[in-house]
Amino acid sequence: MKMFKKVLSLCLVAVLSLSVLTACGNNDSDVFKIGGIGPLSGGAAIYGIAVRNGAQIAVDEINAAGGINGVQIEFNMQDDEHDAEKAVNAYNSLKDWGMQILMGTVTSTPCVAVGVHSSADNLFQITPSASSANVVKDNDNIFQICFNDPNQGYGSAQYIGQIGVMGNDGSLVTNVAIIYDSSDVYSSGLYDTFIKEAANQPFNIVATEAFTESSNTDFSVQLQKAKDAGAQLIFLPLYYKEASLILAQAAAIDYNPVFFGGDGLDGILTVENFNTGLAEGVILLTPFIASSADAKTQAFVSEYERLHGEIPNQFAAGAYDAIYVIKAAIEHSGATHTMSVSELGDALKVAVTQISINGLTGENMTWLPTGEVNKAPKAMVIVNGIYVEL
Amino acid sequence: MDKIPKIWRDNLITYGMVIAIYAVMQILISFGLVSRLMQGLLVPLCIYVILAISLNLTVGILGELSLGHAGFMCLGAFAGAFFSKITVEAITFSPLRFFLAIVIGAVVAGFFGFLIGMPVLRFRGDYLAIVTLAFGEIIKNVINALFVGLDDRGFHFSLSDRASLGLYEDGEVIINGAQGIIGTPQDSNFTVGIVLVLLTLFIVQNLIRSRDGRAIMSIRDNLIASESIGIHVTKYKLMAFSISAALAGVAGVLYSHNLNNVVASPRAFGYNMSIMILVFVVLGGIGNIRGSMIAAVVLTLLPEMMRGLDRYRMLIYAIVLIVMMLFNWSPQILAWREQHSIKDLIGRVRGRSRV
Amino acid sequence: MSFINYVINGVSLGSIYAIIALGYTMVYGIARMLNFAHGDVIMVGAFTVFFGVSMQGFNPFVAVLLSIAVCITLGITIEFIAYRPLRGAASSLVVLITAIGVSYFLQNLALLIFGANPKSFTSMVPLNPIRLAGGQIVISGETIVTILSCLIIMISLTAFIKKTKPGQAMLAVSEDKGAAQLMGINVNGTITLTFAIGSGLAAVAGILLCSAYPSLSPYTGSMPGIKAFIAAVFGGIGSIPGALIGGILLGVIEILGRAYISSQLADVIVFMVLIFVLLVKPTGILGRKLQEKV
Amino acid sequence: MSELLLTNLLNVTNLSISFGGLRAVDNFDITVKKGQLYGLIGPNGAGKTTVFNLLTGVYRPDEGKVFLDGENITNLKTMDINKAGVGRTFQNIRLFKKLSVLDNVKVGLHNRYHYNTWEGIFRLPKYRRIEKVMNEEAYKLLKVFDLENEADYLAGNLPYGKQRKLEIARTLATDPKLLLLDEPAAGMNPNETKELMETIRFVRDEFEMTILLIEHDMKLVAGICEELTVLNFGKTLMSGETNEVLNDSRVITAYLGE
Repeated sequence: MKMFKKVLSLCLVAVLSLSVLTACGNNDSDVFKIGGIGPLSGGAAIYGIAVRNGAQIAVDEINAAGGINGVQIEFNMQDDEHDAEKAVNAYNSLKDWGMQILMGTVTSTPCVAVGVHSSADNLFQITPSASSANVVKDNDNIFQICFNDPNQGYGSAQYIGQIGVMGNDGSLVTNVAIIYDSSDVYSSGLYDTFIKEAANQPFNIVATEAFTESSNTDFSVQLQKAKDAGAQLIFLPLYYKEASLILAQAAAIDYNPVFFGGDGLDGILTVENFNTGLAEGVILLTPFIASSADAKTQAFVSEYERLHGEIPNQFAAGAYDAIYVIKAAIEHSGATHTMSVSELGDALKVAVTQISINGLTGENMTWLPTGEVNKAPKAMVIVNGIYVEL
Repeated sequence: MDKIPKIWRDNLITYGMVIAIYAVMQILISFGLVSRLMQGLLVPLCIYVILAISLNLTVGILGELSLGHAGFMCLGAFAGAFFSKITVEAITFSPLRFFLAIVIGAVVAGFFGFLIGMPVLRFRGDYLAIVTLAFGEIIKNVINALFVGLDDRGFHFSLSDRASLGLYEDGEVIINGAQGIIGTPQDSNFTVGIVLVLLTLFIVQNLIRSRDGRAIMSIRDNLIASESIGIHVTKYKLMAFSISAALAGVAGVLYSHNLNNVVASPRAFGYNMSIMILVFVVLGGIGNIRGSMIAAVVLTLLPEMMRGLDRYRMLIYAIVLIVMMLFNWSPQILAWREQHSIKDLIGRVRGRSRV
Repeated sequence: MSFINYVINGVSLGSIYAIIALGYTMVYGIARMLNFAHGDVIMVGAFTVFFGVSMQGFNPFVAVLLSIAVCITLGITIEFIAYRPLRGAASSLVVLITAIGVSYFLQNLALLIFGANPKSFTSMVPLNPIRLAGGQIVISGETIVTILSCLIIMISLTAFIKKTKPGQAMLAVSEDKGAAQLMGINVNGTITLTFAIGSGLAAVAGILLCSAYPSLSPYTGSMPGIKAFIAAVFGGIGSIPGALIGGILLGVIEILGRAYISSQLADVIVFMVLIFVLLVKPTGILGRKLQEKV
Repeated sequence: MSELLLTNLLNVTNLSISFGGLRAVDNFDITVKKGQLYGLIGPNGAGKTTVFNLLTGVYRPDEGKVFLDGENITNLKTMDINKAGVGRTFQNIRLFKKLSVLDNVKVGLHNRYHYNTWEGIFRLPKYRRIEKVMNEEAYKLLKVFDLENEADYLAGNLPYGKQRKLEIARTLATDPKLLLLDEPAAGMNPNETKELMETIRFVRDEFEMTILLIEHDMKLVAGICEELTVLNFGKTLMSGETNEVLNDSRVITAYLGE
């Protein structure tokens, strides 16, 4: 035991001294250092990896075209395991690397935790997908590419109530059920505002069923209840991983309602080997259409497919846009890579509210000083395995 | 009688180690030699060290297995954060508020340790493991479904959703289910962390060397004999378990005041975290307080230091963990090591081989 | 009608837990260790079939056999490298921790090889669903196959242990390793055989799990693994019929709890019932009472 | 001495217990007088250790009463029976192996010297005072058993004979009125046994202890016990003066028929 303790102590000393030595100072290199944070391991790794891949494509394109104002970008994405504490570690590690701008974090809880530090550093931060309203609350340096959760929940209820959805029984939907992940920030965030707004809308919520992260494979009960309550539409404020299971299980009990979701549902068609027939008629409010005829989208999708062998989802597209927003903001403000983090932050957070971007996830995107994005939501319906704008 | 001071000396080495690391880090920080990552890790390190010491009290000293330690940490984190959140305007002197938060976190976690300990400590071995795991998951899941709001009429509770709180428009949701508590004051810092580590060490080490501690260890070594000489086994089991839970609660308060939001996520408070704390204890040598502290530090730093390995990081971490376990515990490897280190053959009790 | 559907779904889910729990319980009975990596062997089994059928276009039957072979090899390898050196270690906790390490290893290896994006698993069950009561009750082919395979596996395992020589050796090793050794039983060989069988079962469980719930990711096995572990304890760990009963009960309680009490707190209910059962019967439903000799 | 012998310390009547239909102890009666050295003998499996387990509350008797010094201790918990004044050792030695020899004895002193948890953790004056007294007391006991030089050894590292002695010392630390020794000479060589006999006698005299012991070694039994009870298949075969019992034909048959 003693010897082991010695070995362990040596490890400790080694690790400590290593960590002390890695301290490094200002950015004296001749690139823009953009950091990224998101889950690259653990259950949420799908989203983080998509963001890394999407951002990297943008970075490579920009660098190949000569960089930003002639300055190359260096991109470094760190793992946060979808955990607040690890995200702060990742942030600090990126700061040591010399990060000047942060693209991230991918998920909300870590983003809120990191936000305190980035705002103390006055570091410009733009997240492709952390959609909680708390992400941009109480700070002026953080901006979102995605719609925030309240907007999505509100928008969904508005859409179903005002524009109306035709049920698969041929009549206008009046009975709505909700299945949501009560242990997830995104899902419960959408759910909260959806039911709040639903009270003002001309449809009834006939069933509200939750599930949690530790029981996210079997949805037979939730579906049975929705079916028994006569729901013509099921609102799914979820990510597509669970949604793909819900679709399959609904089909197995011969239940055929309209499924309606937020941007988290985007990606469902990219699930490898997924029977896209199950997703026929699914409506989702998403900003990104992989099958769009738009040339930019086509180029992005084919490059992503070439590199990673799968169709990108909106996480990847959001990250791609985020990098281009950073580029546009730098160009607009005339900021340089030699500026300090705080100077860059000051310049970019003003610039970003003055620009308008045509990205993969929205036309004419603009930003409010609060950090929220302003873009037109798009409702898509899946027909023959592709998105069709409603 | 001459051996007693040696135990004291051994304890002093542990305290000294902690203080020395604190002093060295502070000096290095003042010269700007410490990386930002390392500075950010100082509080988490204190948290995990406290957790390792506190679980060692249950596993190493009392001799009972617990796979629900993160549940107590979770209780402490939420109790403390809840308190700070509602008093952030009433108590503006933050050290006092944080002190009270720590006390409250410890008391709440300790109280639940006591409540849960009563039925649970009747089990032994693997059954105790599964029952503590179950309680840990229950705590996490209930807090995940818990909504607490505050408006002019007072507090509102719900276990279903935010809307069912029936808050007034100006009401504030304090615990928002899966979204947890947002906006806790960031009162934790390295100095407070080190003080709490020292306090935890002080409590545990002195407890071990007291009348109650001997009773607790006698239960570990031989429950039947312990009863036969009049030891109140249930009382001492509960005492050790509750103190251990309370200390985990302290770590939880430190955790929730290090970040500005706390969420009862599986990553932070699930059974995986409980197991991680158990890994510290086992790797450091069950019952060996200093060893578990070192293991906590090494295993917390390791994945951070391996960030450069990118996507191979967690894979290599897993391999390192397995190899360390084999190296430290395999009878064959231990025998081999013994052959190469004669000193260890002496079976004399020195303070160091006892604790 | 809904109630009947719930029970059917509960039994179906429970049968999968039961098959996983059988693997847990066998390994526990013989090696006295909680093999936390068992859930991840399940994931490997499912990935092998996915790789075979969906990526390489193998015949499903061949892919299933391949998957079983892969898992058996994996189980034996894990036992040899990570667990056997720790046999006789000073604390039984040690091997538990190592099993966690193995679990992390398998998850992260799968993440590296297959990526994080979930895969949709093609069901290996060619049966069509049965519709009763005018389509109000639907029993899927997967449900039928799962329940049947669960029963077949349990019966053949029981027969194997009762009737065959290696089975008797397993029984002897589980009773008393030392005595078994003295009687000339190859203890290490028996434990290896147990791991082989347990891992083969894990492959079957993985295929059935992913056929019923067709989403596959590196973390697919971990939650069902934990649930099955609970099921094994529920039924009395070490007992083969106990694993079956525990698994099915757990599935039914989980589904009914979700349906009639709270969908947010379904797991809390499961855990509460577990604790209650253990308080009444400390070694599980079919567990044997152990008393220390004074 | 003589006045001590007049009063009964342990009074057991009609003690019985069954395990799954098997009557392990059947109508067991015994009376042990203060200061007596009493032997409980019988072939293997006769139920001797079960009697000890019944007396110390490890098992609950189906029937029967146990009185210690006039106090009914029949259904008390093990810990309370110890507090009432019954100390025991075990056939398979049960020491606190990872505690030091000294601490083993100090655990025995647990219920005799008190300070509370906080006084212990914060090392208040009372802690220092009481610990000092406990150390002195423990060393006194260790000296009796010639263990004072091993005080800082791990109990598990002691040689077998010394472990037996330590177990007795630990039990004596609880200040019992009655000491139950379960095969104290098991595994000892003749020299050690002889030494042990002297120790037991010394304990009886020095601590004015009443001792009930289970033993197989007839030399030891004959050498120190004043009275004996013979148990066979859970039933009392006979009781009486040592010489008388050992020469009884029924006892001889019981042993030879073993």
